[in-house]
Amino acid sequence: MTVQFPALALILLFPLIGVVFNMFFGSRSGRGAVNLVGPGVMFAAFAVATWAFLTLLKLPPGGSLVAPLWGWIEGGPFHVEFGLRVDALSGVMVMIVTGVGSLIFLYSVGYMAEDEDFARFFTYMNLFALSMLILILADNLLMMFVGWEGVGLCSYLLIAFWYTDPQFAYNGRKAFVVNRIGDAGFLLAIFTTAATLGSHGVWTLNFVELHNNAALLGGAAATAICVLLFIGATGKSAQIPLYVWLPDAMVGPTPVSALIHAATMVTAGVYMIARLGFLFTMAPSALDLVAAIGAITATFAATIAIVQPDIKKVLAYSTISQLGYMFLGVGTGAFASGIFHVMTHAFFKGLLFLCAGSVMHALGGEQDMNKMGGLRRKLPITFATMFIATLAIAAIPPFSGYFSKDLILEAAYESGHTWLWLLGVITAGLTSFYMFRLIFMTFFGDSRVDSEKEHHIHESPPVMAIPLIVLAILATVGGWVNLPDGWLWGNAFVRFLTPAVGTFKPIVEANLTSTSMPLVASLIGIVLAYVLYIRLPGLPFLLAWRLKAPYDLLLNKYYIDQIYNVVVTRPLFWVSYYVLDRAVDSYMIDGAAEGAGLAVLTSGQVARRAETGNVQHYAFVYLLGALGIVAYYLFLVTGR
Amino acid sequence: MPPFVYIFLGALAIVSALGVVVQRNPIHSLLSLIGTLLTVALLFIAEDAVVVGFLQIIVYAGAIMVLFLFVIWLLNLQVETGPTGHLALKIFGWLGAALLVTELFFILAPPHLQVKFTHEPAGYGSLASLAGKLFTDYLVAFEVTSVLLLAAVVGAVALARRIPAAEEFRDVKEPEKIAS
Amino acid sequence: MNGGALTALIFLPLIGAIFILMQSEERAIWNSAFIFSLLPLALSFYVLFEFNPQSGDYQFVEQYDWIPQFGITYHIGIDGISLFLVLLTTILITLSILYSGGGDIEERPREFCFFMLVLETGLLGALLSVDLFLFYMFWEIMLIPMYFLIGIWGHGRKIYAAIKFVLFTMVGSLLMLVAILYLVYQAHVHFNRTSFDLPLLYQVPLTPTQARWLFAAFALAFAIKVPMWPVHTWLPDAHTNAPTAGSVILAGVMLKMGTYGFLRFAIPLFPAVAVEAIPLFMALAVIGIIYGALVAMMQSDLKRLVAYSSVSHLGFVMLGIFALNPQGIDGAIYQMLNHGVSTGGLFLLVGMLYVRRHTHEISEFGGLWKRVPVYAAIFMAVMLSSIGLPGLNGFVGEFLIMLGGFLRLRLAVVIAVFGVILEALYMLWTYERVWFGPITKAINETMRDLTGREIAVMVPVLALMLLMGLFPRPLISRMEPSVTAMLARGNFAQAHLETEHQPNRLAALVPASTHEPEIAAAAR
Amino acid sequence: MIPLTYMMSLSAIIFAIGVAGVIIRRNILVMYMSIELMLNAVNLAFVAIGSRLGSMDGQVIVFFVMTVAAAESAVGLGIIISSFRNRDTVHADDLTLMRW
Repeated sequence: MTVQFPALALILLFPLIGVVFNMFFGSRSGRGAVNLVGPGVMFAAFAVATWAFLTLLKLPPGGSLVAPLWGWIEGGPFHVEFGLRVDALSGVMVMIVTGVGSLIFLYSVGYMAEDEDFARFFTYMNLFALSMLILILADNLLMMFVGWEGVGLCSYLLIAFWYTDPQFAYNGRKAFVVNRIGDAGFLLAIFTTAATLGSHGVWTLNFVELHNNAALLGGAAATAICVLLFIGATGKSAQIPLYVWLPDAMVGPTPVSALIHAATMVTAGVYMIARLGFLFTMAPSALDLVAAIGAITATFAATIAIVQPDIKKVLAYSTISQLGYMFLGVGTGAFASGIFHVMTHAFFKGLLFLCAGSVMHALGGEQDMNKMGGLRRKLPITFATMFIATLAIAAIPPFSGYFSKDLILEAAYESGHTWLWLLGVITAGLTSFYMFRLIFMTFFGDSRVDSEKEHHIHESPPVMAIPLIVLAILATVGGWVNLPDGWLWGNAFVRFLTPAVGTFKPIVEANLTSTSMPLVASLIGIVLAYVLYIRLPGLPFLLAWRLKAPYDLLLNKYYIDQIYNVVVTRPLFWVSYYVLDRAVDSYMIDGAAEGAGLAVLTSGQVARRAETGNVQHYAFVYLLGALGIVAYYLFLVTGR
Repeated sequence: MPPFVYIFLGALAIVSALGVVVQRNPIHSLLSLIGTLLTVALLFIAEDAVVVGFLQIIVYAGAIMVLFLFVIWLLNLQVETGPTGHLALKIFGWLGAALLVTELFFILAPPHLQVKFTHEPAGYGSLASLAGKLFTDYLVAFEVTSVLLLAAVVGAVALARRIPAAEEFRDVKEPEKIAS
Repeated sequence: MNGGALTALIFLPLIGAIFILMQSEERAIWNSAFIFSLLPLALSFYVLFEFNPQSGDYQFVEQYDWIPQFGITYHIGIDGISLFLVLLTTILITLSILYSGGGDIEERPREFCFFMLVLETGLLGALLSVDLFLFYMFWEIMLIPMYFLIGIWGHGRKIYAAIKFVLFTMVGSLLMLVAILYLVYQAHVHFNRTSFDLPLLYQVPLTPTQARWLFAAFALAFAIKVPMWPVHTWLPDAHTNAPTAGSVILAGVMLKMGTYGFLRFAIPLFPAVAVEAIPLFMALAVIGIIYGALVAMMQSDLKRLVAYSSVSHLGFVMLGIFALNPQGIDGAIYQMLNHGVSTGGLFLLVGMLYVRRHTHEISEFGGLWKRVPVYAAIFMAVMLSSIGLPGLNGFVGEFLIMLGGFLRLRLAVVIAVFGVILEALYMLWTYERVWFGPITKAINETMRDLTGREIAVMVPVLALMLLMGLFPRPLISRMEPSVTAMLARGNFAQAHLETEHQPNRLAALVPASTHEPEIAAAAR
Repeated sequence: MIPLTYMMSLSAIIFAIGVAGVIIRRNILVMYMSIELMLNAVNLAFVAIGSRLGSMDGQVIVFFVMTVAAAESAVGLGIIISSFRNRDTVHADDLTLMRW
């Protein structure tokens, strides 16, 4: 059932107002106005989104709200319209984005209170919200791509927000370019879709119509499209092999890391796959690829996270790892579970970043965990909320992470991906280990804070603390919307999503091995962290020293950046400069052109010697000419 | 007129024409040229072109040649000494000329070019017939010629006049020669 | 009612140019030049509003005998293909003059304005001509003012650049002249009528060999102008050394003459050859895209960089044109407009840097954002349009082109997509080096932000970028009938269907239409 | 009357001698004289053919040739004089400024 709901446009309009206001009047109208407008428009959008979501809940399952806007691109029979659509899937996502977004915006007011470029910050943030909402609300693939690139741009702008540091600017560009590689895959997927459908006379990219015409996309086409789309997803959602930008993105302001690089943007890939779930189910091999990449990324990133000293880097790799879980979920066909994890992850990972930001705020920007410790008494709210988030991410029941992660691993196990399930279980252990390592290093033990910073330590102001508390509550109870049948509302969340994302088999019979193993792994991780960082604080250094080679490997992130640099970047530059610019352009092409000019010049130099200036020579040549003409005439006359 | 007169006049014309080219003294060349012109004038008269023939004698051999004479005198030209130009040019010049004659023979001499003889009308070559043509069919050309002559007179005067401004066109390589 | 509108459009600038020659006071020169560029602008908007969007034929047609002995007529008209290029020309000329009057051109303003307006006449004339002779005349007229603009008001090796520009163009256009004459001769043979009129020449029956040679001559002339790889090397030199306004017009409009020539002349005149030439031209276009981007990446001179990016962008346009389907050609025309707006804008912005610092070297800048935030923000916006960010104009064109190309020859687009990635790489890198980071040169500490006039120049550019990005349909719908008519005339639809009805071999991502036999052979 | 062939041959010979004179003599004045020779040779041909055709046109043209020759020699000699003043030579191979 489709209902016209023009108010959806308001969800986009509010952030747009924020962008325009902050861009043109922000720095002139002062901090107060910006602090009001920046988060204000997000709350307004959240209100409209809630309204829309409540309207959606009243509709029968499978219903959706639509708001067509205007015709966009056309070319021959091909045409694309701007149009908004909210169904169960995009409804959930829009709630996450506006809801968590509003809280993070609010937090930013406090976090950016000292920064003079606040207007620019909120311009970018509003622009990001706009792009993200376009991505989610789009009713067709191409409009989704608009948002898809838009969030990439905002990510770039915000990573390079403190642009005076060249490294930050570099990291921003890296993020954008790596994202663009993925986007290229996305684009090719769009072309393949359009071309395949077009060859059957169907020219559309609209999701609903794609769904209706999915039969035309069968076989190899579906596989190609799905693989290409997944390339796009690996870029945006930081999966192997395109994950390299996300850890570097942490140089942006912490609210940015929370909003963009944890809660919303990076989950766009998961959303996109869930959105096109009907297509992916037609391409099982592509789906297997998704699952495999997801599981491998999850483990891979988690191993790096266990040795990182930088608090935000740990969280960044943790995000990559959790995104891997999500892809494992959607890759095993449990689209709803993947989205469920997106939601809980938005709560607890957003919260973790905000807490990390709060810690850094208290310590004057310090990110190295070796220079923290014992902060739990000085930052009680931060500690409490962060601990809750940690329990959630470590999948300890009844916190939200447990239910979503469990659902994913369940699906992996049930669908027969035993090896991937095993990877997931190992990652669960690693996750709880590095998260509790983070907690222990930051909040427990003796303080290692620089002495002059020591007495500056202060709890964050209420404007920052309130979002922490709200998110902590969500991180606790967020998972309860999808408990096993018979508990509370049962599998409500998944059932709600199922019409939008396709098939779902509720887990009727809980398999004891499959459900208990991750929990066991998590508990082992916690115990290990406790032993290493509370009980025997010297042991980690000993281990690092004894296992130097693997330790360095992990610390340097498997040297992936360096490998990319040597294999891709350097040769590209070298070829561009020495081969193309110097050799081909300057020497070969220009050489040929200038050589031709030189040849003309030289022949002129030779030929002009004939011009002696002596009139008698000319007369003689003239005579020869006359003789020639007369001879020719003679030839004509005599015919011989 | 008997043919031998033609032959004699023709031979005379050729010899004096050769004289123009081979004499080393310009005055001698000029005299040979006048000789040629006079012989040609006689040939004109022999061909019933009486008026033109006399014009040739008066205007050409008389007036124009005097101009040449004046110039030779004005420039004080002497017998040319030393090399008389490039030897190769000389050889090839003569060869070319000989070739030209041969070719022209082939074109002009063969019988098919023999135009059909028409009897000359009465008064052919007379002043009246010439004037009749000039002032009817060729009136425009005639008038244009008068303009041409005028322009030539003006041009000749302008060129030959010794003007101070001409100094700036002098050859910078040989400034001392101009002073003389 | 419409009689004479196009004639007025073509010759108003010329009248203005002559009028300016009579001015002596500098202020008066700039003002009158601006006003005389506004008049054709207004007139072109009038044409836009009076334009019938349903028709694919020439509109506002005027035809008078000019040199009847040779069948040369003064035949002008406008259709969907040229409509927006005309608008682009009038807009960019106006902006260039507005900008140049603000301190960029200090010497010989009168001659500068004169040449600018003469250039406008040449450009508009070439766009509006329906008679091949008339077209060729205007085509050559364009060269002369540009030669002087580069040679007199340029920087650096300006004479070298000007001569290189003229010689490269002349080589092609003389061949084209020969081809035109041969074509007219063939028309005479077949129709017993000497005529340079394009609609007649479309129907000249040619043997395949004749058509191939003629196409080659036309294509070379236009390819040099585009410029396609490998005849592109005049462009970086011309751009680097040209004055800002010259670069804007050169990139914005003049390069489009090449692509426009393909659309108007080379392809419709010899449709069969064009179909044969698809693989070749797509290959060259793709090479141009990647090559231009890679070389642009390594440039140390801002203008050179933008010039190479033009090579890359024009590669996209060629890709779209030789897709020979509505998507590709719509996209190509759209991309021509985009490139005019974005690259024109970039050149204006780089010119503004030059006015401030008298250099184009990237290493001379750095950290400028701190000093000139408005400037930096506008530069960012224009740059994003240039790299094809969705929502701005660049994306619409690139998307349609690649879609069209994909329908025609998949492999080409698979490679061309890398151009999109590289585009982002070199543009952002440049942006980073110029605007981000700390201020490294003390002299940049005192740089002033954009003046009111400079903002006034950039605002139309920004507005166009946004409007064209979000509302492309009004534009495309006006192009579409003409494009359809052109495609129908060339009977490309047949070739189109052949590619389309391939079974799903998309996974293989091979150019199915061209490599069919080989694949079949390999299968055996 | 003598055959036309005779007159034509004569004309051709004189013309060729004039050509040779222009090419081999360095003296501009003599070159001019050779040009006059050529003109006369052509005049001769005109007159001869005209009289055989019974047409006065040949003589009219001769008349014009004479006037043109007069004009030409007047201007030409003026040029010779002024060039002699400037360069102190009447030799064609000394007047070679207009070369590469």
